[in-house]
Amino acid sequence: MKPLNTTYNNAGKATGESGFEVSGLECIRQDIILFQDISFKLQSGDLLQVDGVNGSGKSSLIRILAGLMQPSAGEISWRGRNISECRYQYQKEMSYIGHLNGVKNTLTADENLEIMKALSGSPQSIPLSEVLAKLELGGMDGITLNRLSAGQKRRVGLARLLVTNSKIWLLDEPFTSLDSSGKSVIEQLIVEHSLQGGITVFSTHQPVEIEGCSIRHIHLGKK
Amino acid sequence: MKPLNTTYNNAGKATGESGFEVSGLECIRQDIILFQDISFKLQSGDLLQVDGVNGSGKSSLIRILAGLMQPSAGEISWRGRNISECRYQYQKEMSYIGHLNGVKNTLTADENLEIMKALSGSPQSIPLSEVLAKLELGGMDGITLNRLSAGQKRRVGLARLLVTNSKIWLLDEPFTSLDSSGKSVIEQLIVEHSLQGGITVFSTHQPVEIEGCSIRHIHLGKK
Amino acid sequence: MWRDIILAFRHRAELFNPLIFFTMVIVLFPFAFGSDIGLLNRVMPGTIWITALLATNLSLEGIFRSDFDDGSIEQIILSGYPLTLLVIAKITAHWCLTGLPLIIIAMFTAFLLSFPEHVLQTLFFTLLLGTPVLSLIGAVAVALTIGLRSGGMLLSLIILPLYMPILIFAMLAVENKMAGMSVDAELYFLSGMLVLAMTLAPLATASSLRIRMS
Amino acid sequence: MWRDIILAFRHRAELFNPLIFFTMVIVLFPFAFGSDIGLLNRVMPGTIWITALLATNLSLEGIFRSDFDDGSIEQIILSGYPLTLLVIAKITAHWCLTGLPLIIIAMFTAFLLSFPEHVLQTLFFTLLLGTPVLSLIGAVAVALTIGLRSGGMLLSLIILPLYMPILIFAMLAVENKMAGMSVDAELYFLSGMLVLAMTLAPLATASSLRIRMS
Amino acid sequence: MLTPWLSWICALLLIAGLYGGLIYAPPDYQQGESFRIIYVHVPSAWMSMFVYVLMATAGGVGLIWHIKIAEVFAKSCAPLGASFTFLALATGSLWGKPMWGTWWVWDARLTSELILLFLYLGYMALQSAFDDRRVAARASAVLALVGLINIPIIHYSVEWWSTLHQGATVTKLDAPSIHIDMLIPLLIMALAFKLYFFTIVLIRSRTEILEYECNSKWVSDLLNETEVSK
Amino acid sequence: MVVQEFFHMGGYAFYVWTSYALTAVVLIFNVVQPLIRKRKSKRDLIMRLRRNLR
Ligand code: HEM
Ligand SMILES: Nc1ncnc2c1ncn2[C@@H]1O[C@H](COP(=O)(O)OP(=O)(O)OP(=O)(O)O)[C@@H](O)[C@H]1O
Ligand SMILES: Nc1ncnc2c1ncn2[C@@H]1O[C@H](COP(=O)(O)OP(=O)(O)OP(=O)(O)O)[C@@H](O)[C@H]1O
Ligand SMILES: [Mg+2]
Ligand SMILES: [Mg+2]
Repeated sequence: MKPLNTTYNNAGKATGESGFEVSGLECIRQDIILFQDISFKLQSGDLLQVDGVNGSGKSSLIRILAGLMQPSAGEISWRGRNISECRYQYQKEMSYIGHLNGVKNTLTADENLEIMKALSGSPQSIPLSEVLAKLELGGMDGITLNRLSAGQKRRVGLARLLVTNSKIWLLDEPFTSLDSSGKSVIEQLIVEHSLQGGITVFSTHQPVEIEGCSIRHIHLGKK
Repeated sequence: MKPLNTTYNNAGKATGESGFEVSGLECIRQDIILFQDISFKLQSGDLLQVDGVNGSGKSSLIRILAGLMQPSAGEISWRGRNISECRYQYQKEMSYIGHLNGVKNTLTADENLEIMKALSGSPQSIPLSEVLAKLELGGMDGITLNRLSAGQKRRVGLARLLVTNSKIWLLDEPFTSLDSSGKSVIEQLIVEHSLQGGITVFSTHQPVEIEGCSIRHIHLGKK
Repeated sequence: MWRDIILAFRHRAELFNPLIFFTMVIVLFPFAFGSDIGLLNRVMPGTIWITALLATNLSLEGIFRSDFDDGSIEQIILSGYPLTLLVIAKITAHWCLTGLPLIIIAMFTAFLLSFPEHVLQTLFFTLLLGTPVLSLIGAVAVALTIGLRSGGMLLSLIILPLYMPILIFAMLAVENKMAGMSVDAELYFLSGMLVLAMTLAPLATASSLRIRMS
Repeated sequence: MWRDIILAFRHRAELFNPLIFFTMVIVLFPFAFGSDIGLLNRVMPGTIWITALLATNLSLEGIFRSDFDDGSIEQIILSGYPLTLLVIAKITAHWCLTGLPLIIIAMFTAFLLSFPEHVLQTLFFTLLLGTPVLSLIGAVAVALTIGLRSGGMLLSLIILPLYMPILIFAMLAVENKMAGMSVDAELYFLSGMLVLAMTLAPLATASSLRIRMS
Repeated sequence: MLTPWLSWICALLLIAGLYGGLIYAPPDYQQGESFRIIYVHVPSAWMSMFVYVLMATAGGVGLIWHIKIAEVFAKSCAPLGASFTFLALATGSLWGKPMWGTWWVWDARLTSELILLFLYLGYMALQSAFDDRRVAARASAVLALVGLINIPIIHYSVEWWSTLHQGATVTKLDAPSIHIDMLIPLLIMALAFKLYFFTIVLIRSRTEILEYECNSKWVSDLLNETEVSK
Repeated sequence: MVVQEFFHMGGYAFYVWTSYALTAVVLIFNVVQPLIRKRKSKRDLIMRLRRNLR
């Protein structure tokens, strides 16, 4: 498999400035403190897995990192600036994939990818058919998503990573409904991404088999 | 953990008659033959896992077994009668849980369970709080589901198994979004169900750890 | 058990939503047509009926779509009760939440506008007979088209011809009454439609839902 | 890029849906009000405006709800373009698919009914100025209430008072024109509302969406 | 096998009907020559209803007994029925202009015929909205059956309401209030339309079956014999 | 003369002949369209078979 994404937007700026930095993060939901005092630093090539039981706040953390939610306390900075200050620049370099696929069931895989591309505004154009082939969806381009299986839909959702070509990946349980070959495709994508200097934060309840780079872990909730 | 479901509706009839029998099943979708000539027999206590890659037709098979879809060819019989002949009786003894949870996001866990109960028409009433506790959802009863995490929602969906108390369980990837403890709760439920003479057909892409009863496998799609 | 089921379905719908919707239309009404009571009286039945058509159509679609999206519909089909019964329960619940409040608010408005009383009675009967038919027919059409790619368009295309006779007869009845003629024929027709719809529409809805699932 | 985005949003909506919807209302129109041309002419502006209110309101809710349910809204927020711009694009696309066809069909119907020409012009201008305001205000209200337990009710409650001034001024303009009076004041007011809504509503929608996400 | 025969008979009847209608029949004492539209209007109008009933029945049969042939037949009926309905509306309209002085009024028969056209269009749209042919057939059969209610409304509309449209002139059982010289060509034309319909519907159904059975052995055998080897 | 009268249709020529022409067009279209479709679908099926044979 050839790596598709070899350059990043704004990749030049990365040198010299610090990468992704989180300090003193706290999240309170329904008056319950989900987590407190979370701090970490991610540099180019880092891989962070968020662990925790159901309801421990993994998704909340990832959404906060994406800038979808505001933390009750704490700061997140990217290249030395708070992400709420340089929101759009940060978002251009970040892809978030949550529990929901963020795709339209009544559109075809093609059309969905085109929307992703239009919204990401990423200039270089990887042929969509290549993206689909890479995710083992070859020949599925003309079919509306409500006629695809759960795993195939998830793959279309994950295609966002290949289409948008961003530096930070925030993946909330990416392996949901994927079969073992789909899972290893994504695992390999993550490894490649990491080797090319990308940053990935992901959560999963499944055992991960990633070789070639080391995974850091963060554990939420009571031990 | 005490077993909650010790008797089944119509359990008396089971003796003497054959259980669940499938012969010559075929499924065609979008002019593509997904599977052909599938035949198997399930007796009390049997456990069948459906394997196959994404899009191989696992969900389609389970939906056909549930009576939601018509097969292109073949027959499914329960207690010696075709399931489309004794549809309602079959449905009363069967629970299906698909990719979708079949719960209302704008209602609370409690209200959702009450709807399940009303629809199943099951007479004996296990206290709902006990059901929730068993699924590690204690204290979540008054919260609407759109404020629960993905795994917690899935648990509410799976609570259907405990509320409806039926003999045949058809579970399409039940472990999606569950953490390891949630997964083992469900695995244990399945074992208990099997030991009490229930029949379970399930699909999953995750490694299953079930002890105490043997799993049969059926593989869909090209090898 | 019957009560349980109806309750279960009622739970999900919004009790106040259609009420407010109709109030909104009624409040807008004098603004839209000026304050000439004679004119208001003439256009009131038509407006109420058009509102009823739109509201029924759109709220039914909302209910079924959410059931379809979250998988509830599968569970309803597999519940072990005859699907036709459940569909009847669902439609009944829906009518109680749209048709009924519409009628009440219509009567109230008519009262405020001092709408001629003998015509009011006719309007009341047409609404009482007609709105359930709208819910019943609407359920079939929605069940047929929900979740399809061009669902919305199809729904309008399918529902338009089916709603038209109801509207025509209801308006005929009101007009004939205004002209002092007998309205028995129209009311009989509407009753006939209601009976027909009550027996056939739940069956048709149930079988469309089954078909749509596969 | 701008074109891309608008196209992306248009893609999702149904092009024919609102067209057929309005055609349906227009076809029903003579049934509901009889075939007296004079009466039809008097009630046409009001009916068109009420239809516009309902259609805008309900279709906006549909669009946002589906974006909310399938996670598209998260991706839109995170797209890296200013959310306000995207909201403007979305509202523009929505108006092109509801407001615009409504105006076209309204003009066509008016032509068929030989509606007095000088009033037609006024009706046209009120629609042209008013329907975008409906879309803009509607978007704010929908963004605030989407996905809430009692969302539907809240939506109507919030939207009703906001829509009322538009409707009142539009109807005033048409009536004044019919009475041969000047309609400048009303049109100025509507233009003012439009400018105000265009500047404020996208901001408000964007920030409500952000708030609703967390 | 049947189609060539059917089409020849149909062509003959059409010619006979046209001759009878355009030349043989005397002009109407009230409507003059314009009444000759009757020979296309009335057969189309009858066919529009007849085809609908046939379509709904076939659909119903397919729905209940899962008979493929019935599903195929119903699907093939729809475009033809829609054409006939369109013709009835268009020719009626062309007749209405000189007779009633207007192209269109919202009267019961005209409206219900228009509804019939919408029903056909809705049926066809629904058919094409599904990709699975069997699901499509069954879903649209439900619609066809529901729409069946419209047929009696069309037919009896002239009795139930006072309308502009002609009352029953031909279909009165005891004594048709129409001159026999006018009637015979009309009946011939009606028969010709019917045969025309069956011819076309057979052609359509065959194509449809071929597509339906694209996975089955006999289709591949059939095509193998004829063309694949070439 | 007779022919002319025939085409004149007692002043209703436009209406009568338009109806007949319309009818002819629609009927012919309904003959041609299924024949074209039959050819096309046969060709598609053959392509499909050839693809499967390979
Ligand atoms: C757009 C306008 C029209 C439409 C949609 C229309 C429709 C129909 C329909 C559906 C029928 C069949 C009714 C049945 O068999 O139950 C019919 C029959 C007939 N129409 Fe029309 N029609 C139109 C205009 C006219 C006009 C203008 C005339 C003549 C002045 C006319 C004369 C007839 C006659 C004589 C019959 C045969 C009645 C019988 O014996 O059943 N129609 N038309
Ligand atoms: N939209 C919401 N509003 C309010 N509270 C919420 C919301 N979503 C989640 N919560 C609460 O926050 C807590 C953490 O939820 P979160 O989704 O972050 O968990 P998670 O670790 O991702 O769990 P899972 O493994 O099930 O996905 C849960 O206890 C839940 O009750
Ligand atoms: N609603 C549908 N209409 C038409 N075709 C469908 C539909 N759902 C699925 N399919 C097709 O049927 C095939 C099997 O789908 P199915 O959902 O059964 O797969 P699956 O084995 O459950 O896959 P997964 O592991 O991703 O859940 C897929 O190739 C898909 O394209
Ligand atoms: Mg989560
Ligand atoms: Mg599946």
